[in-house]
Amino acid sequence: MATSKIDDPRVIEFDVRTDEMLINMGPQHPSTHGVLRLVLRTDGEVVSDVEPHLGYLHRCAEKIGENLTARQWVPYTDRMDYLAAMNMNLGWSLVIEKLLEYDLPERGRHLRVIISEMGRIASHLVAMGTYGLDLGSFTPFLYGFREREKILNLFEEACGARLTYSYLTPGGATADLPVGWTDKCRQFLNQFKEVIPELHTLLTTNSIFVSRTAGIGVMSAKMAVDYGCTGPVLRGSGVYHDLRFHGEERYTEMYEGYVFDVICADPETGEYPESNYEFHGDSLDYPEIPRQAILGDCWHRFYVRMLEVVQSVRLIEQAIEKYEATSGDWGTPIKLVQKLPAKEAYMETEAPRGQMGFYVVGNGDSIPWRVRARSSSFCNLSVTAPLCQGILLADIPAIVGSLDVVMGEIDR
Amino acid sequence: MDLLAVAWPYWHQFFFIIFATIAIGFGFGVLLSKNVVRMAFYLVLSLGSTAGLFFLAGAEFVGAMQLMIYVGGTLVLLIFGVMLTAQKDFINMDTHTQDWILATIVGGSLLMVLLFGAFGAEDWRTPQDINDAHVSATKEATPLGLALTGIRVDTLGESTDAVADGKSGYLMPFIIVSFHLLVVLIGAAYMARTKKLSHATDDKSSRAKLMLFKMEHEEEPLEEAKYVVTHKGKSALNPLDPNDEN
Amino acid sequence: MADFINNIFGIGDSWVGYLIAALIAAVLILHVVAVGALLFIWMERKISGRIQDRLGPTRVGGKYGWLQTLADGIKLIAKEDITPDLADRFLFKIAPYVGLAASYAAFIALPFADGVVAQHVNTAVFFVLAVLGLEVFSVILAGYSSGSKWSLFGAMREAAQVVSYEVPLGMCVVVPVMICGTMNLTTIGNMQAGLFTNWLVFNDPFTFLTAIIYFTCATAGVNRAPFDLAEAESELVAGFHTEYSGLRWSLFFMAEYSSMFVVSALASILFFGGSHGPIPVGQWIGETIGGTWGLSISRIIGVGNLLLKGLIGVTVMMWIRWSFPRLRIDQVMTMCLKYCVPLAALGFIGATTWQYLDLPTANSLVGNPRYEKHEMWTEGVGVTPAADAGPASGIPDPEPHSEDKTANTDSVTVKTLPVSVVKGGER
Amino acid sequence: MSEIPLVSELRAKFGEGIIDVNLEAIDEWVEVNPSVLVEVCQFLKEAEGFRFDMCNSITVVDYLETDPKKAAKVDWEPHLEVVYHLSSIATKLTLVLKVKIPRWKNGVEGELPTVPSVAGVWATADWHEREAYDLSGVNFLGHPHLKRILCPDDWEGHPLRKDYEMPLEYHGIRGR
Repeated sequence: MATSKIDDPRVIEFDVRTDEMLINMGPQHPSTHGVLRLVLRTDGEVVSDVEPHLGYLHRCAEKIGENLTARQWVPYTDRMDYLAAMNMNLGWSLVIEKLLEYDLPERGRHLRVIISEMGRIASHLVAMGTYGLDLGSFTPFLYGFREREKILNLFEEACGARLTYSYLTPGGATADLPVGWTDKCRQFLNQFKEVIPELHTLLTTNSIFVSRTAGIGVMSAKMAVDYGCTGPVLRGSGVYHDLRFHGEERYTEMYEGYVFDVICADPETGEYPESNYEFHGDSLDYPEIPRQAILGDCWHRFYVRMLEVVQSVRLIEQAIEKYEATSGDWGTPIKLVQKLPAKEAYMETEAPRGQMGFYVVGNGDSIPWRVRARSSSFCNLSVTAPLCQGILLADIPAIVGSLDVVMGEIDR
Repeated sequence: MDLLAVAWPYWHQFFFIIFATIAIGFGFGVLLSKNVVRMAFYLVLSLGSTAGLFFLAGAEFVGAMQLMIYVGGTLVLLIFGVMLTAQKDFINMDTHTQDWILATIVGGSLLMVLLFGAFGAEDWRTPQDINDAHVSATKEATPLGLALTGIRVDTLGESTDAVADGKSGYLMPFIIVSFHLLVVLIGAAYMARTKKLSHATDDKSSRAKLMLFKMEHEEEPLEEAKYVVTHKGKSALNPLDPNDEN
Repeated sequence: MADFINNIFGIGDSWVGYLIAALIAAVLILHVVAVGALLFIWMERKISGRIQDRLGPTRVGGKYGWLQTLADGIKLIAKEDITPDLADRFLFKIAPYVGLAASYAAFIALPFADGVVAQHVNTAVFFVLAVLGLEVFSVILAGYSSGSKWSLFGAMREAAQVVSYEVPLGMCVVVPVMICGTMNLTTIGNMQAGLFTNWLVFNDPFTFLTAIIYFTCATAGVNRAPFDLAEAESELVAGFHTEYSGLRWSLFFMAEYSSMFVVSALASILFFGGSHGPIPVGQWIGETIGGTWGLSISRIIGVGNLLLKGLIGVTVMMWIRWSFPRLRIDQVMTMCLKYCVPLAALGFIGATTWQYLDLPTANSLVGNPRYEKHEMWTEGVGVTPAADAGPASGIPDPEPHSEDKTANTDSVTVKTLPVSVVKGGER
Repeated sequence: MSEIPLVSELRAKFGEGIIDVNLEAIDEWVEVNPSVLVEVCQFLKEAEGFRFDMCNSITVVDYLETDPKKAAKVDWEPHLEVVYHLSSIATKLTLVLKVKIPRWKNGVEGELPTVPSVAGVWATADWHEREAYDLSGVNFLGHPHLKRILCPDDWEGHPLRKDYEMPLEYHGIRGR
C-alpha cells in the first residue's frame, strides 16, 4: 500500500530510537499453543511487526487421504483439531454422506448432536484454561480440566478413547451409547451448571483479566469476514453467522426442532441474547459486559466461548430427551471399501474453533481422488499479523490466546 | 550486644582497613577494567563499602542514605543505561596511553591537594584516644531531624535570639535543596516526553509505519448491520423454486 | 550477650566474646532465612494445591509431604550449574549471591522482639529500605550477564518496576515513622504494645489506607503475584533466570522468599504491632513473673508473634499469586504512578493532619491512652535494654565531644525545650 | 431450464469468460476463464443480491492418472483445477468457482502454471494461495509475497502433485 505524505499530529515519533530487535517467540515457547513460531520485530517494548511461521506440525494428511478409503481416513481427522476430535469426525462423516447421498436414521442424528456438543464444551473448557495460563493465572486451567476430565470419562465409556475417538464415522457411529450413559450425562450437566458461574468469577469478571483483554486486539466485523475468520472469533466481532443455524441443509437438519440461540452481540446495541434459560427452570444468567470492552476485542471472543458452553448444555439436554425417545438403528457405519461416486462434495460444520470444511473428489473406486480439509484456525491465525501491529509484547499471548488456535488443525 | 564496643584495641582499625581496601581496590578496578558492565559493578561495590565506612563511623543515617541514594538509585540507572547500550562493539573501552598520562597528572594533583588538606588538620593527626566515647555515643537520628527542621540541639547552650525562635538550624538549606530537586524532576520528565513527528512519509522508523498502517485501516462498519436470512445455506446456482420459504 | 559470654569463659573483656556473639546472631538470622525458605516452598505448593482444588505434595516424607522441599533441594544441588558461553562469566556467578546478600542484610536491623535484634540500628526503617533496594542489582546483573535477549528483556522490566515501586513504598513507610517520631523499629514496635487497638493500622483511616498501599507496593517491590513481570513465563520464557540452573537458580528463589518475609515482617512491625499480639499476653507474663525470666519469656512470645505475622503476610502473598492473572508492564507502571503514589501521598497528608489535630484514635476510643510507659517492667531488673539509651521520652544529652575541646560538656544537663517549639519531639 | 439469475448476470457481464455451468453436480459450480477471474470475484463480492464476502477455501485438484492402464479409461486429459468455495454472510448463499489450467506452463516440465491471485479481493485468499502454491505448485500472479507456508522454504517439489516423488533425503534426514 503506497504511503502517502501525511503530517498528522497524531503520528508520534520516538527520536530516541532503540535499534529494533528480531525476536523469535516459539516454536517451543510455552505460551504459543503447540508449535507456532512468531517472528516479532520489536522496538523496545512495542511490537511493530509479527510474522507467524507455520508447518512445524505438517504431516500432509491430504496426501495420505489419496491412498486411504473414506473410513480409513477418519483417524486422521482426529489428529487435526485434537482438542475437539469429535467435531472433526462429524465434519468428515457428513461430507462422505453428502457425497453418497446417504441419510442417517433419527436416532443417529440425535446421538451426533449429543456427542458434538459435549465435544464443544470440552474444547471450550481447554480454551478457557489455556487463555488463563497465557495471562499468567494458573488456577482456571485446573478448574477447566477438572470438568473436562468428566466429559472425557463419558467419551471413554461411549467409544473407548479419551482424545482421538474416531467415533462418528461416515454412516453413523462405531457403536451406540452404552446403557445408562445418558443418565450419567444428565448428572454431569446438572453439576456443571453450578460450575459455570464459578468459571465466570475466576476469569470473565476478574478485574485484572478484563484490564488485560478488554480493548485489546479489536477486530472489526469487516476485517473478520475479510480474513475468513469463523466461529467464536467471527461472532466475537458481532457477525451473526453460526452454521448450526445458517449452514447447509444436511447439517442444519441435525439441529431441527432444537431450541437454542446464536451467541452474537447485536452490532448496534452490543447486547447478547439474554440467557432466558427458563427452558429448564434455572436461571443461568450471563455476567454483564465491562465498560472498557469493545465489540470485537479479546474479551468478547472469550465471552462468546463461555456463553456457547451454556447453549451447548441446553442443546445436550434436549438431545438426550430426543435420543431416548427413539430406538433401533443408531446408524451403522458404511462398508470399509465403500465405492465413492465420480463426483465431488464440500461441506462445512460448526466446530468449536470455527467452520471446519472438508472437500472430497471421488473417482469411482473406494479411494477418493482428492481430499482437502479447510481449517478454521488457519484463517483465524492469519489475523494475528494485522492485529498485533503496534501493541505491547505482553499483549501477543493475549491476542493469540483469544483466537484459540490449534496447530494440528492449521498444519494438517 | 554492641559489637563495636572496643575491647580489642585494633577492632576499629581492622574493619576500617577492610572497608577502605575494598573501596580503593574496586575504585582502581573501575579504572583498569575493560568491560563496561564490570566497571559499573565495581563502582557498586566501592560505593557500597564507603557506606560501610559511614556505618563504621557511627553515622547510620548517612550510611543508609549513601546506600539508598548512590547504590540503590544512581547506580541502578547507570547499570540500566550501560546494560542497554553495551551490545556488540560498545562493550570494551580501552583508553590510549596519552589519556592515561593526562589522567594520572590531573588525578595525582587532586590527590596531593586532598592529602595535604587531610593531614593539615591537626585534629586528625593527634592519635585519637581509642576509648573515646564518640564512637559508642548514642547513635540517635532525632537530633539530626531536629536540626534539619530548625532546632540545633548541640548549640542549645548559647541562647542567642536565633535559637529562641528556632531559626538556628538548617531549615533554609533543606527547603532550597528540596525545591532544587523538584525542578530537576520536572525538567527530566519534560525532556523524556515523546516528541511530535514532523513528517511520516517513507521514514522506516517502526513506530511511524505502524501508526500509518493504523490510520489507513480505519475500518468503516459493515454496511448491512442486520442480516436478512434469505436462502438458508442454499447454493446460489440452485434453481430457486418460488414456494421455497427460508 | 558479649559480656555474658565473656563472664562464662572468665576471659574478661576480650574480643572472643564479641566474635561469638556476632556469630550467634548471624547463624540465627541464617536460620530464619534458610528454614523460612524451606517452609515457604512447601507452603507455596500446599496453598496453591488447596486453591486449585488438589492436594499438593503428599508422598515425600509422610502424609503431608513435609520433606518435599528437601527433595527439591537435593534435586537442585544435584543438577549441573550450566553457564552459557555467551554469558559474562564473573557477573553470571555473582548475581545470585548479590541478591541473597541484599535480602539477608535486611535482617540485621529487623527486631524480632523488644530487645532481640542483631544490630541495633537507630535508623532501622531507612536501613532496611536501602538494603532492599539493592536486590534489584542481582536481577539486572543476572538478566544482562546471561547473554540472551529474553533475560535482557526480563531484567529491563524488572529494573523499571522495582525502581518505580520504591517511591510509593518509601512514602508509605514515612507515615508510621512520622506517627512514632522515630525510625527505630524497636521503638515503633514497642509503641504498639497493649491491645490490638493500639496498632498503627487502626490508628486512623489514613494509616489503614497506607497499610494496604504498603502491602501492594511491597508485593510489587518483591516481584510477586500479579506484578511478577520479570519471570512472566507466557512472554519471556522465564525472565532473568532463564539460563540459571541447579543451586544458583535456587539461590534466586531463596532471596525472593527471604525478602518476601522481610517485607511482611516490616509490615507487621510498622502497622500490625510488631512483636505484640492482639492481647498483650507477653506483657502480662513478663509482669507476673518479672525478673530476667519474665523478660526472656515475653521476648520469646514476642519473637513468636512476629514470625507468625510474617507468615500470615507471606501466605496472603501466595494466596494472591494463585488467584490473579498477571498485569502488563505498562499497567504495572500506571498502577504505581497513577494509583499508589497519589494514594500514599493522600495517606501521608491525612495521617499528618490527623496527628496534628490530635483527633481520636482507635486506642483513645477504647479508653487506654497510647504510649503508656513501655518497658517499665524491664527497669526494675537493672538490665539495660540493648544499647537503647534513647527512649523517646526526652532529648538525650548532646554527645560530649573529645575532652580537650569543650571543657564544660559534662555540665550540660538535659534541657527541657520550650514545648511549643518541639511538639513532635514530645511523643 | 429456467435461467438462474446469477448465471444470467454473469453471462451478461462477462460473456464467454464464463466457460461452463454444471448444475447436476452435488455442489453446482461455474467454470471461469482465468483471464477474467479477478473481475468475476470482484463482481461476486459486490453484486447486490449475492455479496460473496467470505472465501471459504481455495483447493487445487491435480487431474493426472499415473498408471497407464487407468489413464486409457479416463475421459479428461491431464490438467489442474483450482476450486474456489465462496459463501456470503449477508445472504447465506454458497458458490463454487472452478478454473482449469494446464499442469505445467506451456508444457514445460517444472514451469508452474499461473492463475491471477484474488488476494486483493479477499484477504484470507493470501494464506490459502500460499498453501496452494506450496503443496500443489500453482503460481498466483500478483500475490503480495508468494512463498511456502507449510513446507520448509528450501523444499523442492510440490507434495500434492500426483507425480510427486518423495525426496531421498533432506538435510541429512533419510526420506525413503
